[in-house]
Amino acid sequence: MNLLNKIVPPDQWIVPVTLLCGLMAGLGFYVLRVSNAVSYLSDDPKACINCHVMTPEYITWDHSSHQRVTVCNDCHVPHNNVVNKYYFKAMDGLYHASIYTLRLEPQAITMREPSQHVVQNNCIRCHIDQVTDAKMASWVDNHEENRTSRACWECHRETPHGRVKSLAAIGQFIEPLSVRQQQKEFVPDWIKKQLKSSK
Amino acid sequence: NSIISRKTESKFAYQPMVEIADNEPRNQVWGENFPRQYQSFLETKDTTFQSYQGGSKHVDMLEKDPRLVVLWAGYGFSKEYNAPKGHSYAIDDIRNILRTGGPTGSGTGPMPSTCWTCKSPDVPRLMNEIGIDEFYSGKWADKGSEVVNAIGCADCHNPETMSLRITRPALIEAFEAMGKDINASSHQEMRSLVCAQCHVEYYFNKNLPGKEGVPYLVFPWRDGTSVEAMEAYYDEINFSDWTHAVSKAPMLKAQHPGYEIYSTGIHAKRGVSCADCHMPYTSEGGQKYTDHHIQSPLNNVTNSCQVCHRQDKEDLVADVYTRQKKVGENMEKLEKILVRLHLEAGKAWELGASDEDMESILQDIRHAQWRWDYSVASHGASFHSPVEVSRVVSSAMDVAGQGRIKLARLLASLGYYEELPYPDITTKDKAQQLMGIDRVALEKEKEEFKENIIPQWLEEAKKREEGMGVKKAVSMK
Amino acid sequence: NSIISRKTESKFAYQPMVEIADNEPRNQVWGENFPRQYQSFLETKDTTFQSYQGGSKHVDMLEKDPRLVVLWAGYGFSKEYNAPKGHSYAIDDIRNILRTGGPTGSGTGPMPSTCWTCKSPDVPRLMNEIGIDEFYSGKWADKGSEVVNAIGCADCHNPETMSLRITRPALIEAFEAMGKDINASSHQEMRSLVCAQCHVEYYFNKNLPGKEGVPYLVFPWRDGTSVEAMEAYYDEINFSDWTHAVSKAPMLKAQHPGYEIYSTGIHAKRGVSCADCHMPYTSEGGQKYTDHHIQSPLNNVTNSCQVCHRQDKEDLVADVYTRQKKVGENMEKLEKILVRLHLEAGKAWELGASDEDMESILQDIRHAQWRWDYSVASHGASFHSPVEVSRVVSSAMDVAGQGRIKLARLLASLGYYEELPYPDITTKDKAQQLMGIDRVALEKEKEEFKENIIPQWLEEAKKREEGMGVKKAVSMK
Ligand code: HEC
Ligand code: HEC
Ligand code: HEC
Ligand code: HEC
Ligand code: HEC
Ligand code: HEC
Ligand code: HEC
Ligand code: HEC
Ligand code: HEC
Ligand code: HEC
Ligand code: HEC
Ligand code: HEC
Ligand code: HEC
Ligand code: HEC
Ligand SMILES: [Ca+2]
Ligand SMILES: [Ca+2]
Repeated sequence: MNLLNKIVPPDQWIVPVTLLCGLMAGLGFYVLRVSNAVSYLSDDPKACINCHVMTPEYITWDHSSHQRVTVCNDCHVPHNNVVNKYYFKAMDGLYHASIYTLRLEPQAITMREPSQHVVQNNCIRCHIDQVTDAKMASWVDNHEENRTSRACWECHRETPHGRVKSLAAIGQFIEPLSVRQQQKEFVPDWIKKQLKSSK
Repeated sequence: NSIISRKTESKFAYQPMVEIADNEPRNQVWGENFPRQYQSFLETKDTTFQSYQGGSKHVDMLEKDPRLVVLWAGYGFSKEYNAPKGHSYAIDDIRNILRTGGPTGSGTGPMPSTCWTCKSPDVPRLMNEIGIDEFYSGKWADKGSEVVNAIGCADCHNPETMSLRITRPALIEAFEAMGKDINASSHQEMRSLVCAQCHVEYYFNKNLPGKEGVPYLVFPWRDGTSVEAMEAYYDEINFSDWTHAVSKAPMLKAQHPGYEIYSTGIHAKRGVSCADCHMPYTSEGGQKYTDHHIQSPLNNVTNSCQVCHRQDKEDLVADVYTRQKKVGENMEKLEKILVRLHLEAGKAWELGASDEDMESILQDIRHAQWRWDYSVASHGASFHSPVEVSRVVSSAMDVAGQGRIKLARLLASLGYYEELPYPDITTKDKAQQLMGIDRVALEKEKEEFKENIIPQWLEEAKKREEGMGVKKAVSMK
Repeated sequence: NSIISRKTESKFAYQPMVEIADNEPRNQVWGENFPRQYQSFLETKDTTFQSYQGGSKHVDMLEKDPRLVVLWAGYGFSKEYNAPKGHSYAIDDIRNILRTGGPTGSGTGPMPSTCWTCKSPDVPRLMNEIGIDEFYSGKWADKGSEVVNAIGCADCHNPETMSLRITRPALIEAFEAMGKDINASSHQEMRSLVCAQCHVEYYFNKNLPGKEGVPYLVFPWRDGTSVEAMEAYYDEINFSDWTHAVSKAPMLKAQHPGYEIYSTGIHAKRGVSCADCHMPYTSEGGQKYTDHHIQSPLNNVTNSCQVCHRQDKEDLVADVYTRQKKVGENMEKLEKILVRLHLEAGKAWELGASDEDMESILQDIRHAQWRWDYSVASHGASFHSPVEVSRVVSSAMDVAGQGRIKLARLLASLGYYEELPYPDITTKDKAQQLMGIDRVALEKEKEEFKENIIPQWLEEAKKREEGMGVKKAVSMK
């Protein structure tokens, strides 16, 4: 009882504390809302393009044959068990968010090694029957290892993101100049006139 | 919250500060509207980066490779020749180089006005004002006060729309000569063609019908841009840049056929443009923009190569160096053969060879050295298209070899059976002395020019530009 | 038996049809267990595909390029040399080629037993049975009844585990000589190393300590696999394959340094293996297996190139052809120079040149031709590593040029000032006549051999193989 009394705040705190909590919760929700943080927990690929730096990957995936059958998370988070999935997502999300806010993202983003393992395992998860032959596995030493230890995208270089993967790969987010449109004519009139007249 | 601010940044709208006139030569005026591009453009002043074969440092090529002095004996390049630096240096460098001599006023000096063509956005301005033919006429010194801004925005951009454009008539004419229309180019092609205004082989044609005597700038592409096509073109019109001081061969100088060689490489074939590697996109504050710090991509592997290649930076740099070394190794051998060719030809003249004896030998020298020069002059070639460059180097070796055998026979028939000793040209000084180049005199002349003429030019230019003013843009809000 | 025990571990109770013994040479026996791989392996019998420079058709190289007859004068290759066909032809071709002559029984014929080494899975079997030194000893004809199965499964696979393995001592010894352990290779490297058992430069060393007189198969890689490293190695041990019939130069023959040159190319550097292009995965019934129809990838661009490159088939084929043409162009020039070199050296001997006069010239001929041969002999090189091959060709031109100039001076000093006329070698017949090769006699000899000896070999082999039997796998049900 004594202990409990000590923890329960004095009555006069009730109003300010409630207000403060409300404020904090509100602020929290606001931050979650503008950053669409809740969506990170979902599997919706749109969640990833909350950060425009993910757009090239989104667009390339969207145009790939995998678009019909996968979302980002099918490849980019572990699917061996649920705990692992959310743990990896959280770590990854935290990492990406901090890099993004600190503006440390490189022009050409590449997967880190842990991500590579995750993706490789996911390719294998879906395609194991196509890349390995169960019959071979029984006779050929290391058949499974031989068939699955090399990064799939060493050969399938375009799957699913294509090869040119940078912020520059797509025509978005270049400085939004109102004047920025490529013309059909590349030769200024004054040159055209002069060249014509000198002929 | 910076996630919020980064989102709003992305939505930022363009607000012009000033109105940019057509052919505005002053880069800082454009910079008012496009600060990011301008800031990165200013970085071309940086001369710290150096790679195995390239970079922005000042490198005295004649010192690095004194054989060049012999190969170019009798021609301006044997006086001074340096590795290219950033675009910001275009004006300083053409003023300082011994090749342009020490003009003492209008109408003096060794070089024609045409030399300015690829150095400044004042060029389209002037061509527009005085006419193209008039621009190409007269001496280099005549336009010293008119051409003062280093290569910049107006060379590549239409100020109204900022789209890329071609401001040099020579490129437009070269396309016409090939039966092509440059206006039919795609946007991606334009990302290389703006460079092809300058990074190309050229010559001065003084015999154009109706323009006789004007050293008109022409790209010799009529029959194609391969080394053989251009060689045949020059042979057909009987053109030579100079007569070699020792061998008396009618020589051709290949100047930086960067675009021509790049076009034969795998990157060009896969649609990769000059700008993809030399002006990669970069981002700042959530804005993506084109990096106008044009330089060796090896100083920026992350943004240039790694966009397409997943290898480590070290691996990619090693790939470039490997190609440069493999090609360079034979380039060096070829240069030694060319040095010998000139000296052996000189010896043959000395021993009384006739013009008839020498004719086909001099053609071999001309062709072999042209092919060598075509392969090296653009600096980036051994990476841009290593297989083509190797092909050209081998073909040059073949021609050079034929010349040397003819010479060996001729010399023997003139009573000379030994091998002519290879000269001591271990330094630029030794080589220049051997070729009779009085650098002290050239340097003195240049100093006087810098002291007396350049300040005049600068003052006149300052007055002229002050008269041009800057017009604030009308607010659109 | 471990196949059976592994089978029980497996989830699926698959039944192997037969038990495959270690070093089982009969491909059809392996085929019982691995029908897909065997069926595709059988397709190497197909000789219909032909590309610009490769393919599986029978191509008489001496007819296609009669210069080769002069370059190899005095050596077996000037009798007959063909483009490679599929692995199925390895045995037929070595029997039919004029180079192996017309043995009339054991101990006869021009070639040593070592020639069999890269032709058959009977080789590891025999080496195991009689010992490696013994295998290499004696004449080629001695083992005609033992070596009868064309290149196949046992050359590359361990029958128990089906994993890749190295069955040729020469490769293991070459790794040792370089201070490397081949067992430390990765699986991915093995996908090229199985090919490196045969597609490599080799020579027969008759002076190995303790094995004097045995033409022991050695890969000259001790000091490296570059053209220069191997050249220096041969010079150091004073080795030559033959003395040239005309020039008397101590020649080297480069045989198919496919692996060596591939290793210098960009594909190798990026981890692409021989099998990736020549044995791409293919699928049947939704399952991938390795295509054992080893051939030109240009006959299967979809599975080989296009998995990695998204360009059209036509574009990719054009890329290959472009490289082959660019390199080939100078190869042809180089061959002409080499032809001249041999003939000019012959002329110098004729005019009374001394050994001393000729010494350094003969070295130049040796080195120049070695470098040329290194560049062409592996057939795929100008695509596998175009920049390296170009480098080697240029360097060969340089050396050849030096030799020719020395010869021009020497000939002049012997009173001969003109250019020796280029011979009429427009056809193989003309070239062989010029080099004194009596093909009619060679063909007659060969016919008799085919009529009398081969049937004996086949019969003996048949009996022997019948004795080997096939063991049905024990059923586990
Ligand atoms: C079918 C599997 C798959 C799907 C679905 C997928 N990815 Fe990827 N992702 C990959 C592979 C494989 C790579 C490595 C590519 C490489 O290195 O060449 C990769 C790489 C990346 C990278 C690193 C940058 C790069 O290009 O190497 C990012 C960022 C990325 N993916 C984001 C996404 C996003 C966002 C989505 C959903 C819109 C997505 N991915 C969907 C397989 C997938
Ligand atoms: C908060 C912004 C943001 C969001 C949302 C985001 N990313 Fe990223 N992501 C980044 C940044 C920034 C990087 C670059 C990190 C680096 O390379 O240093 C990155 C890198 C990556 C990489 C390559 C680096 C690695 O971890 O291997 C992958 C893969 C990736 N993101 C996938 C995804 C997927 C899948 C989603 C959606 C579930 C997603 N990202 C959502 C900002 C974000
Ligand atoms: C969630 C399951 C899933 C994952 C994860 C996955 N795939 Fe697939 N993949 C499929 C399905 C389903 C198809 C068939 C799609 C179709 O036919 O359009 C397919 C098709 C393919 C194809 C043939 C069509 C094409 O686009 O070339 C390749 C190759 C392929 N996948 C490779 C990969 C690789 C490599 C990875 C990992 C980077 C991967 N897949 C990850 C389900 C998956
Ligand atoms: C068609 C365009 C063009 C013309 C005309 C031209 N240049 Fe250049 N110049 C270039 C380019 C491109 C470079 C940098 C390329 C390089 O050297 O790699 C360059 C570099 C230079 C440099 C610096 C490097 C060096 O060579 O030392 C000098 C100085 C120079 N030019 C002087 C001249 C002179 C003098 C003339 C007239 C004879 C001239 N230029 C005509 C395009 C041109
Ligand atoms: C108006 C003529 C002109 C145009 C247009 C031009 N260049 Fe240049 N470029 C030059 C000259 C002149 C130099 C040498 C400057 C010096 O050394 O003084 C040069 C130098 C360079 C260098 C060497 C820089 C260094 O740091 O060493 C590179 C790289 C280069 N240019 C690339 C390009 C590319 C890519 C384009 C097109 C996007 C381009 N240039 C367009 C004339 C031009
Ligand atoms: C040697 C040629 C060259 C010069 C000089 C040059 N630019 Fe550019 N500029 C380019 C190219 C190439 C692009 C890319 C165009 C594209 O792909 O749409 C570009 C793009 C731009 C853009 C469009 C936005 C972006 O970043 O992609 C702006 C704005 C711009 N340049 C401003 C300038 C200014 C300001 C200067 C002078 C300080 C300048 N440029 C000098 C070649 C040049
Ligand atoms: C816009 C894309 C792009 C950029 C940027 C790019 N490359 Fe490439 N690169 C390619 C393509 C496409 C190929 C052709 C082979 C293929 O299809 O993969 C290639 C081929 C190569 C090759 C093999 C060709 C050869 O000569 O052996 C090398 C090496 C190479 N690139 C290095 C580089 C380096 C170094 C850079 C940066 C300076 C770079 N690349 C920039 C797309 C690019
Ligand atoms: C695939 C990438 C790529 C493309 C496309 C490309 N370059 Fe380069 N360029 C390079 C590399 C890498 C070098 C070597 C730089 C070094 O040695 O430091 C180079 C060197 C140069 C140099 C010499 C620079 C120096 O520092 O000496 C010039 C000038 C140049 N390039 C101009 C061009 C022009 C003009 C084009 C188009 C016609 C072009 N490049 C296309 C990658 C590229
Ligand atoms: C180290 C392995 C090796 C040895 C030893 C070897 N070969 Fe070959 N042989 C090959 C390879 C690999 C090819 C196919 C390569 C090619 O010609 O492109 C080949 C091709 C052939 C061919 C068909 C093409 C042609 O050359 O006409 C014949 C016949 C032949 N070899 C005969 C012989 C003879 C005779 C000997 C002994 C002097 C011999 N081989 C020794 C590996 C070897
Ligand atoms: C010249 C070398 C060579 C020869 C001969 C050869 N193989 Fe292979 N084999 C390979 C290579 C390389 C692989 C791919 C191994 C890997 O990556 O795991 C392979 C793979 C296999 C596999 C594994 C399953 C698969 O398809 O990937 C089987 C089974 C096989 N071979 C059977 C045979 C049979 C049966 C023969 C004779 C008819 C044979 N091989 C002849 C080189 C060879
Ligand atoms: C045991 C020796 C040996 C091994 C191992 C070997 N080869 Fe061969 N290869 C030969 C010989 C011999 C020939 C020529 C056969 C003939 O023409 O009679 C040949 C021919 C070829 C050809 C020409 C086929 C055609 O249709 O023109 C190719 C391609 C080839 N090999 C590739 C490979 C590759 C790839 C590997 C490894 C996966 C390999 N070889 C392993 C000896 C070998
Ligand atoms: C050495 C190159 C290579 C590697 C590594 C590789 N693949 Fe493939 N893959 C191929 C080729 C070649 C095909 C085309 C087979 C065909 O179309 O017949 C293919 C086909 C496929 C297909 C389509 C099969 C079908 O039935 O159409 C899938 C799915 C696939 N691969 C997935 C993968 C996965 C997952 C990995 C990694 C575990 C992988 N691949 C690694 C070369 C490779
Ligand atoms: C397993 C993947 C793979 C296969 C299979 C493959 N390539 Fe490549 N290729 C590459 C890589 C990686 C490069 C290096 C450039 C890069 O990084 O993109 C390259 C480079 C090239 C280049 C540029 C190098 C040069 O010499 O200029 C050409 C051309 C090319 N490949 C053609 C082909 C052709 C034709 C085939 C089929 C016979 C083929 N490739 C098979 C992966 C592959
Ligand atoms: C990137 C793909 C690639 C790789 C890796 C590769 N090759 Fe090739 N190879 C080719 C191509 C393409 C040709 C040219 C075929 C033609 O001309 O028809 C060729 C030609 C050949 C030929 C001549 C075939 C003929 O028809 O004349 C042989 C033999 C050969 N390769 C063996 C090898 C060996 C052995 C290796 C590994 C050491 C190897 N190749 C690695 C693509 C490749
Ligand atoms: Ca020129
Ligand atoms: Ca040999």
